[in-house]
Amino acid sequence: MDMYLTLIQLLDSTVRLATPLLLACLAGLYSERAGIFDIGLEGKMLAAAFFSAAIAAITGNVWIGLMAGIGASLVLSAVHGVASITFRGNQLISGVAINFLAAGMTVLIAQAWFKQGGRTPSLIGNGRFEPVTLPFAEAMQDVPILGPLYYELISGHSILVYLAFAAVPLTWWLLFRTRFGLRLRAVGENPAAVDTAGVSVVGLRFAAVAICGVLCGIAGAYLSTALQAGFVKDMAAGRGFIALAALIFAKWRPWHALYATLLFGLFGALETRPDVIQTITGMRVQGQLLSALPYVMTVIILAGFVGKAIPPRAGGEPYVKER
Amino acid sequence: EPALIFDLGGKFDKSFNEAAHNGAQRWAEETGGEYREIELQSEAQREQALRRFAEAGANPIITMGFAMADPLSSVAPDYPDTKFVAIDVTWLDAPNVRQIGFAEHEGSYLVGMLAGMASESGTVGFIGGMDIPLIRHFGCGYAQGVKAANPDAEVIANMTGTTPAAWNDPVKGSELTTAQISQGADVVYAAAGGTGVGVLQTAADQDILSIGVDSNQNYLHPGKVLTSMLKRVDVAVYDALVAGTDVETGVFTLGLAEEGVGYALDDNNASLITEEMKASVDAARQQIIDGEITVASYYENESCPALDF
Amino acid sequence: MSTAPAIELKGISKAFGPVQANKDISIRVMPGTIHGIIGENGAGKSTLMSILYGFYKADRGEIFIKGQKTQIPDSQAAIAAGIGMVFQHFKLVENFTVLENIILGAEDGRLLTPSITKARRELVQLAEDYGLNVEPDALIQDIGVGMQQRVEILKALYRQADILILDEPTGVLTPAEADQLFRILGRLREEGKTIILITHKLREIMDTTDTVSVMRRGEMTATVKTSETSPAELAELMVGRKVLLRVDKTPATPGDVILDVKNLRVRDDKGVERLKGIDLQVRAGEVLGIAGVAGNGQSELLEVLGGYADGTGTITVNGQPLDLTGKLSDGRSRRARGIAHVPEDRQREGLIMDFAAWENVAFGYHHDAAYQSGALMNNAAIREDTAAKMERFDVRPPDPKLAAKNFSGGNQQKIVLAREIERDPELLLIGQPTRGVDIGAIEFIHQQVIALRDKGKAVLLVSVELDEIMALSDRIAVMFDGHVMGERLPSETDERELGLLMAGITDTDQPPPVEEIEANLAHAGTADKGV
Amino acid sequence: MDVMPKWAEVVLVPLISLLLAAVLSALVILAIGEDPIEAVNLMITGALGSTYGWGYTLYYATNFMFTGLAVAIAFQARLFNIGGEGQAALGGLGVALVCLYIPWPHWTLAILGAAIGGAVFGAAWAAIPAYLQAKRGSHIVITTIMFNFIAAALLNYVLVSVLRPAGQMDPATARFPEAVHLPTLHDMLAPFGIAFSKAAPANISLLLAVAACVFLWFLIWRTKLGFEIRAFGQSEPAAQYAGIAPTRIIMITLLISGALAGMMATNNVMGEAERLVLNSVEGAGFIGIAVALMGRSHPFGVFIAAILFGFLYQGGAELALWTSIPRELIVVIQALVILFTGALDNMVRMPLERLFLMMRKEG
Ligand SMILES: Nc1ncnc2c1ncn2[C@@H]1O[C@H](COP(=O)(O)OP(=O)(O)OP(=O)(O)O)[C@@H](O)[C@H]1O
Ligand SMILES: Nc1ncnc2c1ncn2[C@@H]1O[C@H](COP(=O)(O)OP(=O)(O)OP(=O)(O)O)[C@@H](O)[C@H]1O
Ligand SMILES: [Mg+2]
Ligand SMILES: [Mg+2]
Repeated sequence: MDMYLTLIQLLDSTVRLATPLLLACLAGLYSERAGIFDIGLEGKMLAAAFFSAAIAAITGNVWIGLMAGIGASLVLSAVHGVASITFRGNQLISGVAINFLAAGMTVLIAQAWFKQGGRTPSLIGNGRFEPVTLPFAEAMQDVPILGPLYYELISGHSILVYLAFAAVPLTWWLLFRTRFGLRLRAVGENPAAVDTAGVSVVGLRFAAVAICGVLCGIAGAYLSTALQAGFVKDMAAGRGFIALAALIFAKWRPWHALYATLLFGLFGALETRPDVIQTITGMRVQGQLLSALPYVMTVIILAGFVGKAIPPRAGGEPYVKER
Repeated sequence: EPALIFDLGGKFDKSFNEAAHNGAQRWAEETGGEYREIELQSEAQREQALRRFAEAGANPIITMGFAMADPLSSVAPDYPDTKFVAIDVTWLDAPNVRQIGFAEHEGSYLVGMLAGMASESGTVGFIGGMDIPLIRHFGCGYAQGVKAANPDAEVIANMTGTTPAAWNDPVKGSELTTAQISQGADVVYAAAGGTGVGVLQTAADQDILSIGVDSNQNYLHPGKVLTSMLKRVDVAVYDALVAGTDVETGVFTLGLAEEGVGYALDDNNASLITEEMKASVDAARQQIIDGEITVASYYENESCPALDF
Repeated sequence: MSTAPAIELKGISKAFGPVQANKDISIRVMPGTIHGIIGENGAGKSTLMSILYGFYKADRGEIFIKGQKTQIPDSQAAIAAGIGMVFQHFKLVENFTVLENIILGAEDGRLLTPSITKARRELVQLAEDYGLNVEPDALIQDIGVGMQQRVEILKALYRQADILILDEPTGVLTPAEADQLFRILGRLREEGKTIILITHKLREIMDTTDTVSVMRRGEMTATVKTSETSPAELAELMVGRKVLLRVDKTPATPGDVILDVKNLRVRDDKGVERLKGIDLQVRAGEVLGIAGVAGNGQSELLEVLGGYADGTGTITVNGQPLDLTGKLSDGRSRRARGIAHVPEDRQREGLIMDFAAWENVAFGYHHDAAYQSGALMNNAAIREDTAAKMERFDVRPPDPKLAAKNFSGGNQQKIVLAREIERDPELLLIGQPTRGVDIGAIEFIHQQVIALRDKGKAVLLVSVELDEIMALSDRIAVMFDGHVMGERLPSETDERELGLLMAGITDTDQPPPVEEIEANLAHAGTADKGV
Repeated sequence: MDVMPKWAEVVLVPLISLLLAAVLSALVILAIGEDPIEAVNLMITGALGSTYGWGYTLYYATNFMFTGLAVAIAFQARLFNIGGEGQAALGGLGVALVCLYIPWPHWTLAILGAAIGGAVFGAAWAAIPAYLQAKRGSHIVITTIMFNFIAAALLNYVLVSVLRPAGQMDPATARFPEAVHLPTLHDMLAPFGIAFSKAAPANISLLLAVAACVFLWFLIWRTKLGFEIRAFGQSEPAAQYAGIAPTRIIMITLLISGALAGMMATNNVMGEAERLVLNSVEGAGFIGIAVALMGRSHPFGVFIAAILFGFLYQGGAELALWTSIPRELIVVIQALVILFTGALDNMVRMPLERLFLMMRKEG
């Protein structure tokens, strides 16, 4: 086989698989950097996947669908915020509840609206995000080496993929170069410091949770309206949890989040290409072992190369000044 | 009043359970009859649902999926006056159970032949859902059909995963399809429940052919779905409902001869199936019925002559 | 009166659930003065100041700033009214730089870079004006508490505060650092700023304040001019009885060597050598005081002796060597050898704040046979034992079931002391025994330490309070940069000499110029990573 | 110095929270065009109205007790074990091997053997994440998530390719021999003249689960080990000061946690299915997290929460059986119960506290 082209294809698949993880991982990053743990990423993605597909199906416009997806995710974020910020509830429990809520509600509403067994109708035309062909991609297609790289790997993804990748430097800039970022990071480390500096802890945390909602919304919309053409129940398929793992892996840093999710994406891509693994290792990988491979690799890398991950110090604890 | 127990996938899985649902609906519409139904949520509910329906006097009780065999073997003897219809079960020793198996490998063989003939690249794909023997059974028949049509053809097979999530992960289905396409596949057969939705979608998007499963899925992407391997669960359920309490018990295997399995041909794929293709597939079908061709069953051999898992 | 008071509080009340922390408190503070507030632990001082700073909201009462009635619903409002506060427990973001902490909440514009540039410039100015030197780019977690406190003060000044509240600012400072702080406060007063100072140290009140208020059990019991009162009177106002302000003790009668430390070396987890060959001896019936600026190896010394840091060298107790690494180098084995340990940070190490008092009394000694019945722990026995210990140590309230976090600092310390001293150990390691503790409790704690010594036990005392070292020790060793700089007898030395030794200067007869001393001290300060 | 009397905290708060969850669930049921009163009725009679209903409720509750305790003990040491799912799956393998390959003369011995087998396998599956956490600082949350997936793959392999009897299509082991059949509540209560439904799967492992609750209570609150686990969970520096070795506590706690999750298999694998099927845990490991959180990591709290979830499962099954309400409604109701009792409890507590404070001031 053409090794170079195979590599490009593998990386192309990596990018697609990594994108929803990356968006969810960045979503979690904002929330957890502000001190609000969020294991409800999965549920928010799922809700967004459903509402964006449903509204896109009804209106025939994927952008309206995207907005609806973001809106649904924001509603769940608001629930999480009210529970864990306003009422200082347990953030883990709230996250678990949101996952259940999304899993049940999406199917319930889908059934009520479309009567297709918890699915949305297939999206067609403007109802989904089409791949974007970057300038000169067609022209460059036949240039050796660079051509395939640009045409296959860089060009030809949905706009949401470029958005996700752009979100990485943007997040970095926002967190480390703006006033908002400074305060956001501070509130996750020591909310009392923020409070006594005259800034609202509650306001900041709600802002972070809202950004988290927006990003999860995009992640969900990407699943159902860009990668797929419609919603299928439980289609988040555990990606929210993998994103959470990636977040810890990345030690809550934006660029590392990119690397971590790309790594998970690569493992996922490799899983679809046992032929490549066979060529590289010279061994045929047995089916179930192949399924376990991404997870085994993660554990090995984690144990071997990644040091202790220290979460934001005030993470998971509600901010209480009086009891 | 009859009852229908869907397997864990739920009645709208776009394939197996949905076929049963369609059959029952057809019966209800035609006869105006009513039936009870439940979508199982957990293993422990299998026996529970059986007993509850039996106790409430439901008759016959139709169950979906091989996993009902075990609970049936303990419940059926307790209700000798109730008739049970077990789809995908053929090995129980129970006088009041109608056991219906399907020769999925034979149907898959036919669609495999079509794939082999339709493929221009000589490479075709198979995407299974969760890695269980039943799915290997599908894949094995398919691979044999491909090789029969084109001995030089290559069959790439992937399973989606090892957890139940593998039935509902269209994103991964898509990615597997893309991976198979990059290995040269230009026809893919999906036997993967909700994951198959992603397979068919991606195949259509990338302009290759796909093959649906269980129900006729040709309409999902007209002109892009080569055919669907039909497993006439709907007919089996419909027939059982029509027969009602008089349903005949015993073990029945529905193969090509009984029209229990087959391939779908309709307006949506008419342009894809040439006369020659149709002729040779129909010939093979007859030969299988006549016993001139035997399609090896993964179930019987625990391995497949045409494909490694 | 011509000028309006800078601050006037009228009838402030505040309850935390059932606890009435402030009852109908009124107070006036005149501009350009330093006003002290003293009171026992839990008297309500911090609460009152937190209300003034908008951190808590009062249930009742009015606040007037410069004669204007002012609502202070949050800290934003307090800052706007020109109030700055340095909390007892600093409110700093540990992994931010000094600069970032200073601008947090007071940034100019949405982007950081311009704010930081501007803040850096202003910081230089402030540092010059008030002698507040800090390293703008150091991380808070890497600088000493003294420096951290300067950051807190700078935070307030950067926000243009002209009313500054300091809650127990010297609790964690060395004498030199404290002196420097008071110099700064003096300069601020000259500038016309108003300062409220909460402290447990009467000497600081007497030396620096213009007026002083006394609080007891949530009420303001007296406000007097400092020049018209005396420490003894203040102590009595505070505690409600006469307090001995000096430790009463007889000369020591040292016996055999109990603890013998030879060439002890310790590295921290970053691989930096923190103890560089220590030799020490403590005899039965004597208190060896270790003086030194925090962060010069005292903590590591206690940790190795207490069994939770590894080291090299030899340590013998009663002639038997101690394991310095491996399985038998842990707190449990040390206790089995008769070593008791009152750690420097009672809230972090000495106590489990959410455990009840009785659980804390068993903590570390939970393997004790007297606390077991069969395979289970005999909780009733522990509670009984705790009640008895609390009684003997006058812990208030004497309720074994109350969680540690609900006791005041002084009483928390008494619980730790009761647990360790009542074991009748051969050797007591005791670090910062009276940090943040009110004078009533200090008196008691000192008496207990001396009583143990008089029973013929060895005591190794680590304290940054020179007063305490001088008052309790029979011998004083001074540590600097992981070395013992020298040993002195309290009767033959003074604070000046000790201070020089603490700055790493052995030639105490001909001390080098002040700049060199300060440079040394600054070095010592940065070596410390938070106490 | 509590504001509210203990009974209000323990009874009133959860009760009002549950009520709120019920009201919201009723609204959802109304919205999908069904009758909420009848639905509730159906759930209550279905789950608690007969010994049959109780039999299922308690069967599910048994599963949740084991997984809930597993999460709870780890929480006591501030470790978040998300791996209950995988550990219970491996426990199932342990139980299956013990039941299939050892010729047990009687179930009394078999259940002990199976409990040990399940516990050992579950603990073994927790051991690697535990070791990595203790020694390498690998985050327990990630490693246990990964180990859930790896467990699924491993079980798939074992059931499809190793333990599946020849000729059986079902990816499951053979049926366990009759000798290891566990007595159900029907069998157990019959000698006392109590008629209990024969059909329900609740079995003697319920007693094992209750015993585990009691055992864990003693362990946590009455033993040195429990004392050390709690101390470590509250403050690692303090634990080190007291001579409590973190590595040891992390390892022991997670091994106990994994063992408890693994013992769940005595109920679902040995007691109910009497063979090991694919995906036998069915998410009980994740429900265990909710159960532990709602039970405030206290064994008795876990006991109550497990029964509540057992009720929701069985009530939901009845609902699905007799109405056309989609099964996902049950998931929504569970979500609301978790949300209101577990995360929004302060919404109820705060006004109550104010009320009690007022009453105290007046009284
Ligand atoms: N956040 C809080 N929540 C509940 N009660 C509190 C809180 N802070 C203080 N209290 C209570 O208020 C009372 C006054 O506490 P405060 O901190 O004001 O005392 P203090 O005078 O500063 O004591 P110390 O000298 O020890 O610093 C204490 O008895 C305490 O029980
Ligand atoms: N959140 C709280 N809840 C209940 N009581 C509290 C709380 N915060 C402080 N307290 C109590 O307030 C009193 C004073 O608290 P503070 O934090 O000032 O401790 P402290 O006595 O000054 O000890 P230290 O000076 O050593 O920090 C103590 O009784 C303490 O237990
Ligand atoms: Mg205070
Ligand atoms: Mg204090």
